[in-house]
Amino acid sequence: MLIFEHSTKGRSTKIQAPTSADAIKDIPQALLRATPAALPEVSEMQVVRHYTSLSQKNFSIDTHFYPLGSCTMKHNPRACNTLAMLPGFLSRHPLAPEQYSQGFMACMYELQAMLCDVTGMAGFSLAPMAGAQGEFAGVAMMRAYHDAREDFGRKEILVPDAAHGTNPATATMCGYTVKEIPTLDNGDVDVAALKAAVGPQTAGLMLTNPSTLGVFERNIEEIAATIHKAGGLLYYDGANLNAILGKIRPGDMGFDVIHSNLHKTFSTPHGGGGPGSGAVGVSKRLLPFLPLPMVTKDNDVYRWLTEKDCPQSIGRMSAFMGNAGVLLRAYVYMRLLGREGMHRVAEFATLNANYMMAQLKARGFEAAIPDRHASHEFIITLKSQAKELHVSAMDFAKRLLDLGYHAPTTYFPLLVPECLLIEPTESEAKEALDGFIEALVQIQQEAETNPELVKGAPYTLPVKRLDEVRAAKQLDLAWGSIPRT
Amino acid sequence: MLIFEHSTKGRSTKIQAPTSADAIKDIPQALLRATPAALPEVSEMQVVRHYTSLSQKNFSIDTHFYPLGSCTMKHNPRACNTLAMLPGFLSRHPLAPEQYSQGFMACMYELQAMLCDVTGMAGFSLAPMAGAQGEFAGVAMMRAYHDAREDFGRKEILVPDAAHGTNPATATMCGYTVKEIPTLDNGDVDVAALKAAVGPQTAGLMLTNPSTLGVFERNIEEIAATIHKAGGLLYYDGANLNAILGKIRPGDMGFDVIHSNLHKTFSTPHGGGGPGSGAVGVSKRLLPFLPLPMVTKDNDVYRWLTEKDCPQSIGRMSAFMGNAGVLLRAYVYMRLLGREGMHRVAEFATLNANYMMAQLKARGFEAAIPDRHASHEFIITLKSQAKELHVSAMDFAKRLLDLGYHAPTTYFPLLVPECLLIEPTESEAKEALDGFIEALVQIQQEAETNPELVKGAPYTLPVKRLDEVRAAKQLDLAWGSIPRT
Amino acid sequence: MPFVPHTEEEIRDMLSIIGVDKIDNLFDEIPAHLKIDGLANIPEGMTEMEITRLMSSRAAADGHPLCFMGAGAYDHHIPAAVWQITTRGEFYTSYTPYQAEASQGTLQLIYEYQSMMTALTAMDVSNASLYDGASGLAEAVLMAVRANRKSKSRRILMPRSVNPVYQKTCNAIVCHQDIELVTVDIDTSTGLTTLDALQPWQDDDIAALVISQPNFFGNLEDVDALTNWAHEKGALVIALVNPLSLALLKPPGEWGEQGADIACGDGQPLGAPMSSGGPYYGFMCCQKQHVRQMPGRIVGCTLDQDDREGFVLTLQAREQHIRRSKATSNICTNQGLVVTASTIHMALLGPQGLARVAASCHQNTVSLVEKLAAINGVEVIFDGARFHEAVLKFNKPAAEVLAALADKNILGGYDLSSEFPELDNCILVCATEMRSDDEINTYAQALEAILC
Amino acid sequence: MPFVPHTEEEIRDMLSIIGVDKIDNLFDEIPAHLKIDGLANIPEGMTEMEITRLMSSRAAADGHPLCFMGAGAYDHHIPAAVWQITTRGEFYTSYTPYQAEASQGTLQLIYEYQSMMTALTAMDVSNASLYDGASGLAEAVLMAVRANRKSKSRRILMPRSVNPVYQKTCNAIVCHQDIELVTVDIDTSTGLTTLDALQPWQDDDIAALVISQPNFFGNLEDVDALTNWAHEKGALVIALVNPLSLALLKPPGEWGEQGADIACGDGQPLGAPMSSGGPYYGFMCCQKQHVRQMPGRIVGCTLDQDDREGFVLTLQAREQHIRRSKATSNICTNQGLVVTASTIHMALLGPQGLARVAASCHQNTVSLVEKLAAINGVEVIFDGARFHEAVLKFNKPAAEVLAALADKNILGGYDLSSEFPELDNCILVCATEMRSDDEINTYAQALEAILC
Ligand SMILES: Cc1ncc(COP(=O)(O)O)c(C=O)c1O
Ligand SMILES: Cc1ncc(COP(=O)(O)O)c(C=O)c1O
Repeated sequence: MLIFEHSTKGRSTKIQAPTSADAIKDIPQALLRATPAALPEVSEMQVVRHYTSLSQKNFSIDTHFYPLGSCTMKHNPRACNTLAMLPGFLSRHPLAPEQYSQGFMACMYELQAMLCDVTGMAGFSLAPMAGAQGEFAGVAMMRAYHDAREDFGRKEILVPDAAHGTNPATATMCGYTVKEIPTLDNGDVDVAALKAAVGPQTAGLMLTNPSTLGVFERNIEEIAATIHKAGGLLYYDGANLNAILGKIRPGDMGFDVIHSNLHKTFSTPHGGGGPGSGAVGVSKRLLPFLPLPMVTKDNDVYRWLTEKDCPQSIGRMSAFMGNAGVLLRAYVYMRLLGREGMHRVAEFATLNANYMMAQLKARGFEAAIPDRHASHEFIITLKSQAKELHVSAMDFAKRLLDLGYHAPTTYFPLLVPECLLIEPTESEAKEALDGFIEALVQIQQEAETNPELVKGAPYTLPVKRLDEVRAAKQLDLAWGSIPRT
Repeated sequence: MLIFEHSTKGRSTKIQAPTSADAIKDIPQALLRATPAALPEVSEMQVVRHYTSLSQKNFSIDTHFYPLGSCTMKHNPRACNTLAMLPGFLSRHPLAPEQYSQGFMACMYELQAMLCDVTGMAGFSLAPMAGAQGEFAGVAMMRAYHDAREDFGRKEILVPDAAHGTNPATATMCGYTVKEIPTLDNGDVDVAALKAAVGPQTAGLMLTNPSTLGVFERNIEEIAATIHKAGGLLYYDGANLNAILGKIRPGDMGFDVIHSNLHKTFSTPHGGGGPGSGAVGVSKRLLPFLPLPMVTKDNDVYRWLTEKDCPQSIGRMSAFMGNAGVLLRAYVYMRLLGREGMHRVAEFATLNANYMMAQLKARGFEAAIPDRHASHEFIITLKSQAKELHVSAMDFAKRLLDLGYHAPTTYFPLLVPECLLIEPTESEAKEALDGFIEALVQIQQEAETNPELVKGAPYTLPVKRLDEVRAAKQLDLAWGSIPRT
Repeated sequence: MPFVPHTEEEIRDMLSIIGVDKIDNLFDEIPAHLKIDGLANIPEGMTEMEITRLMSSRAAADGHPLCFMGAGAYDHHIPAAVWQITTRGEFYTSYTPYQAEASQGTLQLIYEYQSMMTALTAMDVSNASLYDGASGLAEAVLMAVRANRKSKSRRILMPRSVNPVYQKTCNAIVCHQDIELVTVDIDTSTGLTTLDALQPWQDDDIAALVISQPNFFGNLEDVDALTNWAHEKGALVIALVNPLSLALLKPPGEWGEQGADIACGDGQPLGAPMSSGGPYYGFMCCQKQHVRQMPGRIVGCTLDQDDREGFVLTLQAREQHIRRSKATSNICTNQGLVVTASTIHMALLGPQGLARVAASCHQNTVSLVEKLAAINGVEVIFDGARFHEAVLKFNKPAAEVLAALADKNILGGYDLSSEFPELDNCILVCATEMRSDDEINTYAQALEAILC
Repeated sequence: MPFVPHTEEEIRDMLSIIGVDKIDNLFDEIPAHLKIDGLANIPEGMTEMEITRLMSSRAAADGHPLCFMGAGAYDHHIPAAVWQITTRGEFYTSYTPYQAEASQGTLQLIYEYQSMMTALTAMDVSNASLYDGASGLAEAVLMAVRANRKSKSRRILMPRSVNPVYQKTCNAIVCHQDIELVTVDIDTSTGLTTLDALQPWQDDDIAALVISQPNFFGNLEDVDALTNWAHEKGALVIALVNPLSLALLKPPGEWGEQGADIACGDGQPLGAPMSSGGPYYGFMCCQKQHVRQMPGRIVGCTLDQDDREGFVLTLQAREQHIRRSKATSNICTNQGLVVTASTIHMALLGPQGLARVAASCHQNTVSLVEKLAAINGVEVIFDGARFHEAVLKFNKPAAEVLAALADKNILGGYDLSSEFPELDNCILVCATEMRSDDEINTYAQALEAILC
């Protein structure tokens, strides 16, 4: 039932709004609303009950193993939430003068510094509000760099075919055309093809390392040298930073720009779709272009850097300073981990992934890149199951839900057929990994003996398999927009 | 799975305790623990996941209609929780000097005053920590009153047979013997029997009004006069105060002592079993005996009343001041309701109960007291179903769970066979009442056509019907205490 | 180890299954000379107790100045239930609902959100959120350029009465795609965008006109006239609105003859705390015919195999993970959790409640303006209809006055002089429903003391 | 209407079904002259915004004095997860688990709690909680009198080293049942209960001896000797313990040859905020043979119809709702929610974590005592082994010193002089794991300034 179906005309919960308000007399009728908005009229108890019950219809990290590859669904420590929601932080107006902001700004300043440190970059801005916006800021800085040097001929961004969709989409938003670079079977970028593609038209390359195939790009130095030699810049998509935290730094690999998905590596909750943060870092030569605002410290007083301080900045990504509450959560998480904790993240995320891959291979599953160590994630391909049993990766995914596991990422990266991209993260205990492995083994047996069972899954959730085609054809995007049956 | 089954030796979540602590050298070995306590060793994520999932196995007001008679399961406004848990209140040491306590004490002082007002009593103490402890304090005050007058011969407390079990149990704890007074079929106390029972040995009468049968005791004035004439005192069990809030006051009915279950009438959450508050109020002549501490106000400064101020007090019920956090919640609730809200509680609780009773009677159910108006609750008896269909009130209750409704109170009061005591409360919307009525009608039809279905319920919960007899026979009260199969 | 549950024994077992001796061997593909040995400059880890102490003292250090500042972030009451439910683990720690059957909670909630937003704006469809109001305006501009098939132009008319930071953000985002934001001047006596000011573009090909209601100064634009003007010349209308105001004001879907084409704005007033500027969310609604040009996720209602209703992400072919370089936008992660809060907030307030909040904000601001304007040296410079914000002019530099107020623990308002040189000595004030009469008097007294 | 969802139309419909004209008619059995017309003295209702403002200012008004006070309530760190999960609606707003199948969450949790408490205390069984430590001690005394079949006496030996408010509360509750609490003196040099002090009752029939470990002064009693002494003469042993201390100290089940018979105390140190004194909870454990004399609810593990494990309230025949005037106690509602918090707290800390917390409290107190004792005019008067609390003697009246400290925002400790005249000028201090070295130094400096 929808909240609208609980609504009764005239019902209200009085305590949430001023009890009475005089009619508005100083606004002409023509500018006023004629009829009240058709919002639900329900009691506080109905609201609490409805949304509490709705919440129970979600899988989440707090309730399920959630090995969604490329998404780093790790434990979200509860302290991060509590401390970011301290009344003093919640009630701070974004434009409050600096004298009322030193506590908050101290956190932001230190967060900038810690991010520089873990990535090996010279400066960081916390402005971007998600990975994709970080990419935008990063590529916009690359463009600003070339433009500042009056190097206007660079119209192309190179992107490996394994890249996340946000990479090419971002390049377009920044006015570039995209050229795809193929990936070899062993998971490395095809350096020969890269070399062939690179040229004076190359603004730069966007790369994830380890890649979305879950392996470390071994030729990174050669790739960096190739791009740099051609006058291009190197962009690091930080979605996979969890794999290398404290082990190797993008700056040291030669990257000029990086965004970090704080909602992945630094464990701010994903909230059913966001908010996140795509903080961006740059090497020294790109410093002037970082987006605003940033925090600096003069004589022990924190102050905002603005257009006056940074005339070459690419500008602002939001009305204020990005997702401040998310940044506070990431800050708390990093302080909890500390120096000793950072590299353990990469180590145990990698240990968990390699353990699962080894076990699954031993149980007969086919790894996409079988002969290399996995990074913090790895891919199995179910192409033989699809061919021989007509049971697809999607069917496996749906059946996993029945068995109490969120499915891994399916059908990404696009170049591996019938793939499951599995990322356990460091915070899962061995039992959870073992349970998931047994579940996959069980589904494999079901697929062999009773494929219809798997193809009909799920059975135990609030709904059975949903008709996505119908959704796109018979668009029903709002209550009341089309008559219900 | 139990949390112990998630435990692995050596696993820990470091961030919750000081990272290291030197070995204790100044305590002799003989006084120290030899082996660590066998508590679970689990990660923070496992804890969060385990208890989040456990919580989902509960029915609650926030998820279900919960018409548990005599328990007043109404909406628990979330603001009460938030405001009682403000850091300033949580961190206040109970023995903090009054200079650091004026904010908290103001709330307590005003709560005492509001409770006097709604009950018509001369003074209130917030010390008792639940209804039963309030009863204890109340009856102890009655005894202290008689003792202070050197009226030592009163050894007996009268209790109607419909009374809650805490009433006779309390009388015993206070050193009294209990005499039961029968109830008439019309729900009123048998005044003739009462008159026969009363005498110089009578310390007092404990009464709930409206009674646990869900009707108003019409002869209350005669009863009060009878007890008072015999030199006894009248105790009001306030569990049913929700029925009369703002309509009639126990003090005006002639009661000398009252406890109020703040966790019922004033909507502090029941927390899966508590905590509650059984604040006690008294008429003028019992004022000296109120339990400690209480708050008073001298020259606009709040201060604690202690043994020095109240030498005749029955003393303390707890180490500090009772369930302070519960009291804050009740205070917030009362301020939200305010003058205009109080009597509406009784009115709409009563409207809902009478509406349900009327509908259920119309659908063929037998009300225990069919010819009178219900108070805020009412009873249906399923004795004919039990006799003719062999389907008991317990079977109906279990089947209700399957249909998404918490069962009403069953088999209480003891004098109505196969009873369901139904209390909808004022905060439920008509749809919820109608849904519940339809569910009972459906079960009645099932009982007629397929009684085994009802007798086997529930089917849709985490477990099927549990074997209570086995639980009491093969006691298993702690993990590891008996070997598991 | 914080958040790493492995015991020594488990580590040994796992390594032996993998067939390596130590964890470090798993990193052997990384060039050795690039490997680092930990992160020495990161401070030592803290316990939860220690970080709690640190953050509590920092939060407390920022004080609680009395807030009369709006300018895009508003100090509203948020019912306690909103964030208690929103931060339930099942909402808080789930990912984007890629597996629909295991995410019906989030999906249904977003569908309800979309329904509420279309009800508030009187538009046909809503997306599931963008980052914030400012970046959302940029997306609206990009969308308008795509959606306006009649126009070949990439020019957008952007009145100066639009929040200046929104203008900057918008420009930073759209500037790479040859889009031109053409500035339209403010009428200095009314603080409005007038038809006169639009006259210069009467005969030009324009993709869209942005209309902010209320505008940045709190003034109410003649939205019907502006909308009709744009539509008559084939330009689309992008409505930039405060969603709370829509409980009282004419919704964009009803502006002019045909209604606005796109409505966007910041959702903060509907349940997001001010929180230093975020997370808030950008909402976006549009007319049905433009839905395939809309950026961001959209949830649709469909049926399952048993013909039961259920909810899924739909129209994904517009998005980056399918369409890649040809997507409507690069947006992926959005502001889901804030949308969750906002949906619960709207359900708790209801249409009447929201209208009373809006009216009460407006009345408080009226009362504030009256009291301040009575002080010597304070002048109200625009006097048309407005909603809950107003521009005041002092007889002294605004920065000086605001600093003096700040020293008295009062955030007196937003200094307009740097962005609007013609509004020298001017500030923008706002008193939401949270400001009591006492607080308004405190402000008036403090200001009087400073100016006189 | 706050929390009443009825619309006018619904009210009319419902009244017509009932067959009355107006709601007031439903109250027609109440004698008219007793009816009141509302409650004029109750203040007008507030909106949530208004009460939020009021409560926030009151909470803030009470400040955050630096706490060196223990005496039964301790300032411990509580992980954020504890109360976030505890206040989830499903735990927070459910009733006592009367319908077991619909309450497996609460029931399993209580079973886990019982298991943790038996692990901590090394006793056989635990109940589901009593109100608090003080009233729980009273229940333990009543239980001991019932359970000690060998003794005909209703006399309990109560050392003066037991928390004096516990003694008072205990007396207020047991006094009506002819039970006598016989005071046992403290050894003034060690602050302990000695065998010598017990000598007078060597040959008397005594139902039970109460042993507090640590005792009220923080001193560690010779629990083995005391337990053996009691058992040898047929008295039961009631152990009154701080549950956190049991992560380090010998558990009651291992005291002396046979272990204590009943263990009780206050659960506050395990996850309950100080919160002005409550809600906390009283825990109670006992040896198997006494379980049927134990008051309070108990959860047991059983099977369902499919032989799956599940949990139910059991042994209810001891309780008031069945046994009525013959019940083991009148207790009904207990402190379930705090037990929920406590269970989560213990799971998060684990055995090592709790031991580190306990050790750290102890070390901080040792360090505090060292620093304070170095000040002229301060003396440590008991010097045996102790746990995390200590008695200090000043060269001035304690009340005066504490008041001066309070003026410097320090809660310096508990004034012992009113309850223990022989401990004139003495206070009881405690520094939990929450007190930093800086804070301890702040105390020392403040005290030095006051005394010198
Ligand atoms: C490899 C990769 N790059 C970029 C992104 C985009 O990040 P966001 O969703 O925060 O915009 C993601 C996240 O899904 C990703 O996995
Ligand atoms: C009529 C009646 N009296 C007394 C009580 C006891 O109150 P408590 O459970 O708060 O001890 C109850 C509650 O169950 C009750 O319903």
